[in-house]
Amino acid sequence: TKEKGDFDQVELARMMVGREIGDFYPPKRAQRSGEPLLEVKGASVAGFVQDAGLVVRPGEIVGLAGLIGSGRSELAEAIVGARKLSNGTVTLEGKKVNINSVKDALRLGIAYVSEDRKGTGLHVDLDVVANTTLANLRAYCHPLVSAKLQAKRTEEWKRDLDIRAGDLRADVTFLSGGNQQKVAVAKWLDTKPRVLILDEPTRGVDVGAKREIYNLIQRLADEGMACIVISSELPEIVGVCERVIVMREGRVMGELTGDEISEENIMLRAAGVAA
Amino acid sequence: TKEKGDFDQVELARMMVGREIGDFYPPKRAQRSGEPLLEVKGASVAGFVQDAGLVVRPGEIVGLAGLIGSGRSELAEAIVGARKLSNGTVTLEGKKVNINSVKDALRLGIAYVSEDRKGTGLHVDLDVVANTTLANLRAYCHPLVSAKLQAKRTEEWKRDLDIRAGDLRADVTFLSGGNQQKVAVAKWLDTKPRVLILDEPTRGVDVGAKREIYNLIQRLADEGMACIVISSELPEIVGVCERVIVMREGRVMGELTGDEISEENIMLRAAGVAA
Amino acid sequence: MKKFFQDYGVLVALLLLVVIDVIANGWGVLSAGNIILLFNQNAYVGMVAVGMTFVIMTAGIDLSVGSMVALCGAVAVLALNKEAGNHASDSTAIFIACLASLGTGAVAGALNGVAIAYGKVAPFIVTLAGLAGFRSIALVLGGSGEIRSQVTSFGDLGFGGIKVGLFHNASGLPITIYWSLIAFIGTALIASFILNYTRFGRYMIAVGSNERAANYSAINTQTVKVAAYTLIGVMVGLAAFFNAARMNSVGTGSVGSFYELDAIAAVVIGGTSLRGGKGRIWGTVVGVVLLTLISNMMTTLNIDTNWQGLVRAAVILIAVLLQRGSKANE
Amino acid sequence: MKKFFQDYGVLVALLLLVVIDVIANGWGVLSAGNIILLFNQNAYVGMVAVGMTFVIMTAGIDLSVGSMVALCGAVAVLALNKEAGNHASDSTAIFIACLASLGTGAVAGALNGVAIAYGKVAPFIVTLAGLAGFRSIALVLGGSGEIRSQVTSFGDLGFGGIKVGLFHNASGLPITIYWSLIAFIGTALIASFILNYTRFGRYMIAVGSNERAANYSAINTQTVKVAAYTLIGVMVGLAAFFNAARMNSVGTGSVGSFYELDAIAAVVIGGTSLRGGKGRIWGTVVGVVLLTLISNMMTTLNIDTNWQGLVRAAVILIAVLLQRGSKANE
Amino acid sequence: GGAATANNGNPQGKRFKIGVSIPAADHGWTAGVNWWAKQAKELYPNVDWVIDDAKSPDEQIADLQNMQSQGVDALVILCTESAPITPIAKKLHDAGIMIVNVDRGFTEPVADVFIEGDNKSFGRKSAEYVAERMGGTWDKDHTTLSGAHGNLVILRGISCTVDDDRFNAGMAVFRKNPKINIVSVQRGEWNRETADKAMQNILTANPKIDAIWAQDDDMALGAENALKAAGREGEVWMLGGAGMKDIVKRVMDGDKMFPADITYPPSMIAQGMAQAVSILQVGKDKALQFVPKHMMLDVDLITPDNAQKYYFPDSIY
Ligand SMILES: Nc1ncnc2c1ncn2[C@@H]1O[C@H](COP(=O)(O)OP(=O)(O)OP(=O)(O)O)[C@@H](O)[C@H]1O
Ligand SMILES: Nc1ncnc2c1ncn2[C@@H]1O[C@H](COP(=O)(O)OP(=O)(O)OP(=O)(O)O)[C@@H](O)[C@H]1O
Ligand SMILES: [Mg+2]
Ligand SMILES: [Mg+2]
Repeated sequence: TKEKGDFDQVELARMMVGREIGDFYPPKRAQRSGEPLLEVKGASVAGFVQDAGLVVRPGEIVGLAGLIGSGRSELAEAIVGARKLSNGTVTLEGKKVNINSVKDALRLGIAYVSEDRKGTGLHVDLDVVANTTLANLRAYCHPLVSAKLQAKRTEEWKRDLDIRAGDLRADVTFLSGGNQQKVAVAKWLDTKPRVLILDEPTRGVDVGAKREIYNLIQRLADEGMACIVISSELPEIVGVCERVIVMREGRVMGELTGDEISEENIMLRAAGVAA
Repeated sequence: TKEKGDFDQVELARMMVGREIGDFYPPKRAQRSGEPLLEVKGASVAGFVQDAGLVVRPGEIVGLAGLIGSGRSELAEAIVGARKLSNGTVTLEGKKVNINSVKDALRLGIAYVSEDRKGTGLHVDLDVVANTTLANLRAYCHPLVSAKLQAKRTEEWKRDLDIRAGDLRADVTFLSGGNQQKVAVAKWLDTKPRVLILDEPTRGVDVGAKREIYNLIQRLADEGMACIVISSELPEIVGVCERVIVMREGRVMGELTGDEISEENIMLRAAGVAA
Repeated sequence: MKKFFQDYGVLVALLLLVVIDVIANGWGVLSAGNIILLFNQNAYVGMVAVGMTFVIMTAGIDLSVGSMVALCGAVAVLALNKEAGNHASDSTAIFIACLASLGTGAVAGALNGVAIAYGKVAPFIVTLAGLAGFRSIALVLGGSGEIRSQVTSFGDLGFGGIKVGLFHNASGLPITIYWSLIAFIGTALIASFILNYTRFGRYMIAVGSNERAANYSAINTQTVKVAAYTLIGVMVGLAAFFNAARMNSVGTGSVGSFYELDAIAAVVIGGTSLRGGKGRIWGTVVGVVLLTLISNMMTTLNIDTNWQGLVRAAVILIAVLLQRGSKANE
Repeated sequence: MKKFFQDYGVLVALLLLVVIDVIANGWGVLSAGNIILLFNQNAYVGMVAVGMTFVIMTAGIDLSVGSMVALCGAVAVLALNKEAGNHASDSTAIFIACLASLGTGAVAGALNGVAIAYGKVAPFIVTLAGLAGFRSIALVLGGSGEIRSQVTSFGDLGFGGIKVGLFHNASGLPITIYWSLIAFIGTALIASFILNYTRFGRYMIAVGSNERAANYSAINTQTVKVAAYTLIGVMVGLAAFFNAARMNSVGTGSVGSFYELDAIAAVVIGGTSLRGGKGRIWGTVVGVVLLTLISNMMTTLNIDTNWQGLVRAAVILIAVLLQRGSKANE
Repeated sequence: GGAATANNGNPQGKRFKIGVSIPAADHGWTAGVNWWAKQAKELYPNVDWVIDDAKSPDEQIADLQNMQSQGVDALVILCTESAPITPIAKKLHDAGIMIVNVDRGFTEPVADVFIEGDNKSFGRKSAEYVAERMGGTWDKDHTTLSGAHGNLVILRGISCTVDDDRFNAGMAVFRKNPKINIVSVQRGEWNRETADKAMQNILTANPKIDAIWAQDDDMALGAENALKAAGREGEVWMLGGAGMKDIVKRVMDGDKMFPADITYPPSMIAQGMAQAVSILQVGKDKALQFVPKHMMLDVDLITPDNAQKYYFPDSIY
């Protein structure tokens, strides 16, 4: 498939060049209404986040924008139990939930794809199969781990997400950034989450893979998943999200929807100039 | 200086918003002519780089562009002896030099500020003073290490590069990304290099600090330093460099100067469409 | 080729040693009797080494196993004597002694595990303290000397086993596969099973490979670590039980000394990396056999046993150098 | 407050022990005689522990020091006897023995260092091999037994030193500060100096903190590591020399056993992290004194020495827990 | 100081302080020593005893120094190893402390009193018994034993004067019996585990072994374990030593593996302590004029005939 790859790249290059954002990013989606799936209120994380709140509805793509160090990752980590929430409540489908560990979050269907792939997102010394099936390993045990089932499901994810890995038994360290990211996403999709939080999903990812990831996010949302996208790249936030929450120094500075979503409006809030 | 900081951010936010690139990046410089300071010919790094070459003149800012994984970092690492050059020659001021270790490069006045600050660029568990003076530690020994001199020089670098660190004896892990980057740059400037290679100098760096780093690069070039900037951010390459070398899959695909330097032209070459 | 050595170098080394052994001592060394003897000898360290594979796989280490052998043995024999004193039948007393040994091992291991997982102290330090502490308790229990069993059949258990009528030793007697050897083999099989077919096995690998990432993957890393150290404790308890039976007593000051070094050496020779995240039980078993074979050969070749340490050092280094760069090693 | 404990917890612990000691045994324990005795006793492990601080600072470890003590001592006494046999004067023979001991230590340490730095094998494994290998050579040299010095004045050196006329011991004799203690203090001072005032000291810290980053900062990390292991070898050689003198012989099978554990324990108690990158010599010295004080107190308080290991384990764990989170520890 | 008082006798009935430094109970015999030391302590309530056991020469040196700093008047020392403890003993003696050396002797004559089992006799008597049982016969005036034959394994103890004396005396007997094939000499360090391991390896190398001179009952039990492990317990008999009650019982019961044993009582430490007390009470200078400097306890061969006499079921050893 070398030719196909080449063709894709040419097309992509032209797209980037022409800044045809409408083509590069998936078509803008309409804003959703309906009951919130996940609601966070008055969330604080000692030293990082103060009194932050957010809401996501099924099928919605919410952007979490802000400068580096504004506490977005910390908020997300606290939501999924990887960090201690010193204050605040998390409500899922209107019911207050207690999340004290990532396992709790997993059980409730909230998944977090970390920004630090090598450090917390993946086991780079383990193979693709092991990584893809790790979070949902329980599903492969009845009661013993079925390597066959693991391989089969991983193969499916590979096809579904177009993960370019020659050997699924090779360590993920040998994959490119984009494909590593896809493995990380597959790991969490495999847990069948209802809420998916993606932290810097295109950091260190190539243009081609970036676009695939944007398409994937949209597809997941279309299937009803509630998505939160944390990103420091403004065009990405603007291009992908239909609602944007802007943070600054651990606090939520404002929320933008529809036409309000622009790099300008985000930047002004991230810098603390407008609210 | 809280007010000043706030004001800067507002100004910056407006700049970014208005895409006043001319203001955000330092004014474009004229192309330099003259004898090359550093010349690399037919350089290969097993598995990463094939037959790549480049030239930098004193006072020049050369960009090294390309997709992630195109081998730019590896080429740079090979130039400074952190990696084995399996083939090719490095010429400094017309004389062929042998660089087998970072120490050799340091002696010849070639410095490399790595893209991976936590892994290879800095000792995040050591303090600012230790980091800043580490590469040039020899200069602080006559024959014993003078902590006083170290502190004094670090204080100077802090002022010069506007490193915002409360306590120079605090570990650099507590600094923001931008200030960490400044410490890494200070460490190498302290060795008084003639050639400075900056790999992804603004990765994980905030907008404010980004601009400071661009200004710094230009100032250094103006003082006669030969600078090579590796970056995956096209606007950065276009905004900062007066000559750009584009790599793709370990090979140099072309060189752009003057008005040729545009995101479009770089992208086409990085994708392998034009040469 | 390089990859082959990286993965199976330890087997090649074992084969080489066997060939040398055959050349030097004749085919007799390959007799069932000799082979079973070899395994019989290394069963105790073997069980400990299998457990060590687990903790090393989680990027940990356990230096306390030797002292734990003394502690478990001391508790076992004390329990045995107490039960026998209470007029329990021999087999009941022995059964309770076995439970006491395993239980003591489990508790001691769990203590290590808790200090490591929840106290967040480095495994090296915690188990260094265990090395001093467990031995100390054993010495106190034993009044600094040895504790003798008052149950003769306990001692017989140490030499009991399955008699293999087919094979005979040099004296023409049928070979016995000791219970301890059966326990070792059982331990190794169960360990392989845990490693390959249970979630716990996968979790240990994930924790050893990258603990933070494991945490972020909804794995309770603390539980996994406590379980790994508890498991090695149980295996140590088993080894201690059979060792005590074999001696029909426990020399609290000396028993188990250097087991930690032998076990770690076997694990490392077997190709498990001290960095964690990879491990193989069969490698450890081969490592144990290799080390025993060396000392066995040095005696049969009439080489001054003083040289043994040097040969052992060479084997450790060569094994690790051969396997360097393999997935399983650093 | 927390920070204070993190940084000076070990001093507080020492003070506490001293207070307990005074309460239990009276002010006499603070007599110059008793204090110097305390230091005199721990000089040997002390020198080794100072060297251990260096290798641990480079994120390494040296398990081979105990065996190295035996090897260096064996070579020293053999050299001594040979020289004496060649009719060299006693002082010449002793001088040559000293050089032999230091040289052997340097070579053995350098071997460890080369295997670690250039062979790229984990320090734990290399020095585990050293632990087996060096002891083996010592045993071969000693014919598995002890090597007795034929020079009486060598033995006198072991208890010779500077007589402090001001202070008297319980028997009314002037206190002697042994040469070995002077060597220990000298070693500690030199080590502090190296650590604080030389490039090599800074480089060790940089290598221990992040080896790759050190490499990228134009530091020859391999040289630094070989130097650190050579340095501990020299210190082991010094300790072995004085130890041999004090016993006027070398028991190749037993001498130095467990020095590695004592030394590592002292370093860890002293607040140096096994992770590398931070270290303090004064902490190690305090750690050594603390450990000696414990065993000293247990004797004077007439506590069964069997409890000693448990107390030691507790001290190690408490010290590390107190210092956890400090810059110097993990 | 105490030493000075001791030198002038004990007219005021001063309380003496006596240090007892012995090896840790790493095997049966030393456990017996520890037990007897505690027994003796109870017998002299008017003496301040400082008893400490040591696992290594290092530790023993430290213990001795600590005892000195506590101002002991006398020391009773059973060495962990001989040579390493000699210099410190010499130094303490020079400092005026009276020293009673028990069993493992110093390499220089630094003790005021040296009490030991007669190890040369131990070695000779053991070897003679072994040789006799291996078919050796005495000449007519019962001075030389010769003609013994067979394969013999010898286990040795910790390297020290005790072991050297026993071994050398034994070898002197065996040398006169060239047909005794000494197939292996290994150190069992006087403990069961080491002896067991050594014996396991000896067994693999030697298909035919007739007898084992195990020298010590703990080593004998270790060797027996190895024999059992190899399934070869039927073919060998052995001679241990020191008179462990279990072994004496087996001799008494006519166990084929243990046809005899030889005494070497750990109670000699108690004798050393008693000596030290009586010397101090009389006054060191006076007492040492008549107390023998060297006391040798003869050892007895235990056979099924006389075993009853040496069997003390209530003793620890
Ligand atoms: N003040 C600071 N102290 C320590 N680290 C900082 C600081 N500011 C930024 N960083 C570094 O920048 C990275 C991102 O910061 P952080 O996770 O707190 O913010 P964020 O809003 O989640 O940003 P991002 O979207 O980039 O993750 C961190 O990994 C951290 O190492
Ligand atoms: N094929 C690949 N194999 C392994 N790692 C890859 C590969 N492609 C990309 N990566 C990852 O992406 C990062 C950047 O790749 P690399 O350094 O080879 O290229 P580069 O041109 O220097 O890119 P950059 O400018 O981002 O440093 C590396 O750190 C590496 O982990
Ligand atoms: Mg973040
Ligand atoms: Mg790169």
